[in-house]
Amino acid sequence: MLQQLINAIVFGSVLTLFSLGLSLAWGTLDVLNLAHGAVFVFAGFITYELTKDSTMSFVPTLIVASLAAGAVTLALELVAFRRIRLHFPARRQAELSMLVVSVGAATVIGEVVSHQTSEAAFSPPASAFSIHRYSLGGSVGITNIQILIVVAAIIVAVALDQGIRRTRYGRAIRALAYDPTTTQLLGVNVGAVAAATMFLAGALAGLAGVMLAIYLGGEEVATGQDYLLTAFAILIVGGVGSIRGAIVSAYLIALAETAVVAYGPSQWRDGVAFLLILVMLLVRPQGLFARRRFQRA
Amino acid sequence: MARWALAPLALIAGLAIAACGSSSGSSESGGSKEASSGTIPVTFVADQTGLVSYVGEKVIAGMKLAVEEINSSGELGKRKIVLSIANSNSDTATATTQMAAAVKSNAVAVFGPALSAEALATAPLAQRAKVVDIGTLSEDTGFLPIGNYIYRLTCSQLRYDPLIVEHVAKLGLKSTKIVYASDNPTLSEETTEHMVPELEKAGVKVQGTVGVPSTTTEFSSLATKLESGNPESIGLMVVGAANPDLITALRHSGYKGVIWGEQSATAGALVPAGELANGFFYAVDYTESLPYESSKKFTELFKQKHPKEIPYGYDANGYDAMKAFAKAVSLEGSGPVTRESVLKGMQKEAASGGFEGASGKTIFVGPEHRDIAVPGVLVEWKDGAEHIVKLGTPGLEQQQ
Amino acid sequence: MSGTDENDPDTALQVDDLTVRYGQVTAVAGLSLRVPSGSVVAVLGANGAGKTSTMRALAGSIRASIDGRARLFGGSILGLSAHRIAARGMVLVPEGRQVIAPLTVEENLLLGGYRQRSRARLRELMAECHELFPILHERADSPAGLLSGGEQQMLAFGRALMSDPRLILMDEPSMGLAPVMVDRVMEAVEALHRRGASILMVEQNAASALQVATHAYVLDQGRIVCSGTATEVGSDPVVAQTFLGLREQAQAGQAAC
Amino acid sequence: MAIASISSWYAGNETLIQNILIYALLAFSVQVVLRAGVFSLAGIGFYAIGSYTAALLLKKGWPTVPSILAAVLLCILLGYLLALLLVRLRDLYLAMATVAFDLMVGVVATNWTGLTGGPLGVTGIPLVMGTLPIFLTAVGAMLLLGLLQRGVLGRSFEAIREDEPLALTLAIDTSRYRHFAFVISCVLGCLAGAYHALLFGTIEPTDAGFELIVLALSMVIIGGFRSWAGALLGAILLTWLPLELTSVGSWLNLVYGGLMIVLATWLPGGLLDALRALLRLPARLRLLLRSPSSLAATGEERG
Repeated sequence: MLQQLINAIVFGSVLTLFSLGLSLAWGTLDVLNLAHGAVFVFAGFITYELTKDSTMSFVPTLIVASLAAGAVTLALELVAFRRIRLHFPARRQAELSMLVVSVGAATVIGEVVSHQTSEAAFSPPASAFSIHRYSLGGSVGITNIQILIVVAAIIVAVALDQGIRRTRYGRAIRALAYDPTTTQLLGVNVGAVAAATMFLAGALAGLAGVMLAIYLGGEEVATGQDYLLTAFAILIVGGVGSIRGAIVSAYLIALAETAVVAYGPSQWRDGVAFLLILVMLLVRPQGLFARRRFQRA
Repeated sequence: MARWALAPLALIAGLAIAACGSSSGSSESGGSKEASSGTIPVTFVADQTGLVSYVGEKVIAGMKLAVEEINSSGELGKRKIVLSIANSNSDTATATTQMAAAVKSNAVAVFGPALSAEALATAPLAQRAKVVDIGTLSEDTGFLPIGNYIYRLTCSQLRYDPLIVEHVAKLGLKSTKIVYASDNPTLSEETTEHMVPELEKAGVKVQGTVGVPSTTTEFSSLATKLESGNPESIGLMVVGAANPDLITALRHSGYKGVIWGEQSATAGALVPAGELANGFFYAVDYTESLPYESSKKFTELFKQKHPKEIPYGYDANGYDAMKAFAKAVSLEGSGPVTRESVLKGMQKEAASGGFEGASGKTIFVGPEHRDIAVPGVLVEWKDGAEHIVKLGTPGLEQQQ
Repeated sequence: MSGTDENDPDTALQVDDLTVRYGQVTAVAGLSLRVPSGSVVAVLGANGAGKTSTMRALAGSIRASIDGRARLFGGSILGLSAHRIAARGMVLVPEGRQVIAPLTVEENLLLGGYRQRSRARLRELMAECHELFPILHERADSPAGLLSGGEQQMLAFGRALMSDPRLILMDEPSMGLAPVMVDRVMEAVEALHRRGASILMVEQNAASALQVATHAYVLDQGRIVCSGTATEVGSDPVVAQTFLGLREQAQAGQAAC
Repeated sequence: MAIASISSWYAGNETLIQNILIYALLAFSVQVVLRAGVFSLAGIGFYAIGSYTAALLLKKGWPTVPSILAAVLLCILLGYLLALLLVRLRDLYLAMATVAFDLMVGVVATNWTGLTGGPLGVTGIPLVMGTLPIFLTAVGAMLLLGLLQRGVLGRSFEAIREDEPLALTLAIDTSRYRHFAFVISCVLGCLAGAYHALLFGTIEPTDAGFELIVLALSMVIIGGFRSWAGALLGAILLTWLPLELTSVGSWLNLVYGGLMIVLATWLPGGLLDALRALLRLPARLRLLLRSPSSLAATGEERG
């Protein structure tokens, strides 16, 4: 029981790391980035490439791979999303186009990775990060990578939440989400803020990807898609664009899935996320944690 | 005039025009195709991309290796096999389209795709066109009954259950739990219908089976669940990255018992788990160190062609499927090769006791002798390579 | 280009021959106007006269084809993106106020001071804002969307002030407000003026606008039909009839078209 | 002679044509809602429901036509119920909800072993379907979609997509139109699934998964979502391309992915728009020769 609780917290942390970037992009820029999962796997792939032959140590690898993931997402923003935002004034058309671009990008990134890895699962060698398990009495225990994931998730979640709430850039992001035109009139370079946001979103996916690459036995291209679908449930339950909502619902969903796997019919695990999406959208479409909604002018 | 009504009509007209245009190039369709001047055209509808592309690419490599060997050895006289690859994209509709194009072409035989849905949907097309279809990985029980032109060369887990059960019992393991991919047709049926009763019969207590969707990657909660009750062994009937992921999760959560699995752990799937996967055993068609002469020959050929890679079962399957075909052709003499002659050749080959392939002595089993069976081998994974534990014998499983 | 080359220190904004077209529709046709430094210039005109298009074109916040020239303190601004124009010291208080509703009043103000890198300066400006518009201090922590229309207009002014502008453009500041609030808004405009900013304001409510303006232009169908000091324009009989005294009728006439 | 060559060409390409027609129906099911501004991908879930219903009834001994009709009726009912539930949702939220619905159908199909055969799916379905009924259905769907694109109904859809509040003020009962488009989409998806199952004799839960959602969306976007002709073009291309792109081999999906990025960014009207522009080119050139300035007028970008 205690062990399962630990498992759920670790899994929730993984989901938090993964879904925050997605929430950021959707909440502020209306980009439902289906390439987020592919970018996440891409970071794992970079980790694998950096560590498999050389002896690059963990921290530089983490930084390089996260930056690479951020760069890929930034490239997507600069090549496609920005153009779409400027040229398709109808918001609905822009959203659809950006969604489609991200589907295409997911395919492209996935194909490149699977070619480079000969379609097989990949993982950094054990030497990249040696995993130890600490016993907490009885059969209960936790490994160092699990601790690292939980700590990283807490740091990232708090930093992002506070950053969005309290900093100049955070205010610009929130204003941009509500009304880009006025935001720009106030002297905010919305193109730069959007680019920075997408870079951050990608880098967060990258951070999650590196940690997971080490934590899991092996990643493959499909791994990203699985997390993506769960992350959608997290955004819907938490309320799109709400950082706190995303964090809380990541742990809730982790708890729910862990409970189903541990004590219920585990083959229905995938159903948990999909069912939550449906139920939430029907009962409370704005999500659990959405604050007062203001009609956009 | 409503212009919108014209559009569908224009489409029909367009189809008709296209029909006239493209018909000139294609050859006559019908059951008795004949290859022109010494070439033997065959088509492999392969999963080059998509879900099982990791399998498809390897089968293709093995098949190409066999074609090169057969064409250069003069095994078929002056006649040369010409292999076309058609990508099924691991998708039923694309697979059927490709298969339809293949049976329409002058191919004298076709090789079918791996996913069971693809295999089941494409086989009737081959059967109707009366062209021999050698399925490469399809384990579905409904596959062979589709018709007398349908063959398969498949590393079937069913065939290897006895090897694994016997080894689990031999190691003195008293109990086991099995986790299986609940959305994989073959593995879920395999686990509940065959593995569990056979293990029980061999005196191994099956403490439980757990199904998980094959999309799962984070297994810590499942590992905790599996460990409870301290089973002496845990069996993994899962595909792809789930193998190394489960091994990693189990070992990191402190499980010390034996972990065994099935053939999808081959082809380097365990590499990501590193040394945590040491001691993991499973059964396959082929492994690099098989002692048979024909296996050594394949291994050598493969190494020459791909010096940096390790040959695995999927490569061997592709090679063997092509070898089976070539043997059938050679048994029908040196005349022109037709679809009919390929079928006759296959039947003769089945009656004459099969052939020697990458996996060793290979025979035709099943009620109509259309199930091509290799001896198989039980291997243990250790330090990044498969090591032979026990050699199998062809046709080990119960006759279907 | 370091921008504001002060070739004519008396002119805050010089617009020549501004034309704005949306596809085939010309919204502004060859408009020229001048905002002298330290003045309040009112552009008057009925609905559809091209006022908002002019403002948005000057602020760089429009997707349309724009021709002509506009020089802000001597530096050309047409064609620059909105945030660059804002960086040069000109800020637009947009039509309908456009406060960022989910952000608090204080956050809206801070957003107005987005380009102020110095925290000390930001605090000074904030204090100034609170002094000019005490309501913004009282309601600092409530979401801007919950303010009344008049309060939102104060917030929009305060937000503009936070950027420490040299020129403020105002697009219909009195629109949709109760008459008593209109007076308050005009007082606020005067207060901003006294503080030292030049102001270019477009208004339908000509009577109120002329009370605070120093100069005025009258715009009709995208063209300037009359210009001069506020007193001159206010006393022009044609203007008085068409745009001031008989404004309601003019509107009614247009609606009937 | 022409007839003989058509029939021989047809005989050789029957499977290709069948697949194109089935995918066209699926693409229509996505296009019809997208065009009305309803971002629903529920058609793929109904593809699964339709294929299972028709296949299971047929295996129970029902005749062909009643099996398909029953599947359609079930889909109309379920589609209407789903529309009632989901009609409040807009845009990405609706897309998300319908994707969740599709995947949920897959999860249920995998795990409700007693009814659906579980992961093994349904095999050995009698092969009772021919090309003609599918062809006629597809043509019927094109006529229907053509009708929906014209006249009052078409303009209403357009209005709902472009500006729903405005459409409301024009006294267009937007929710009724949204419902209508949604149910049509479900039925088209259902028919595609049912035909597929009966044509190829096998259905597995994975047949209507995330990949099919992406494929259907790709067809509509690559072809062009504003018209059924675009969806058809997409279906033809994506079914036929793998046959032609054998040299691309394992890079096939990379080509698709790249194409989607390029089209969605630079050509939101899809290849159909490009094709139309190409067809207009001679006329425009003539215009250019006569009066160069008049071209600018037609060159305005559409909003």
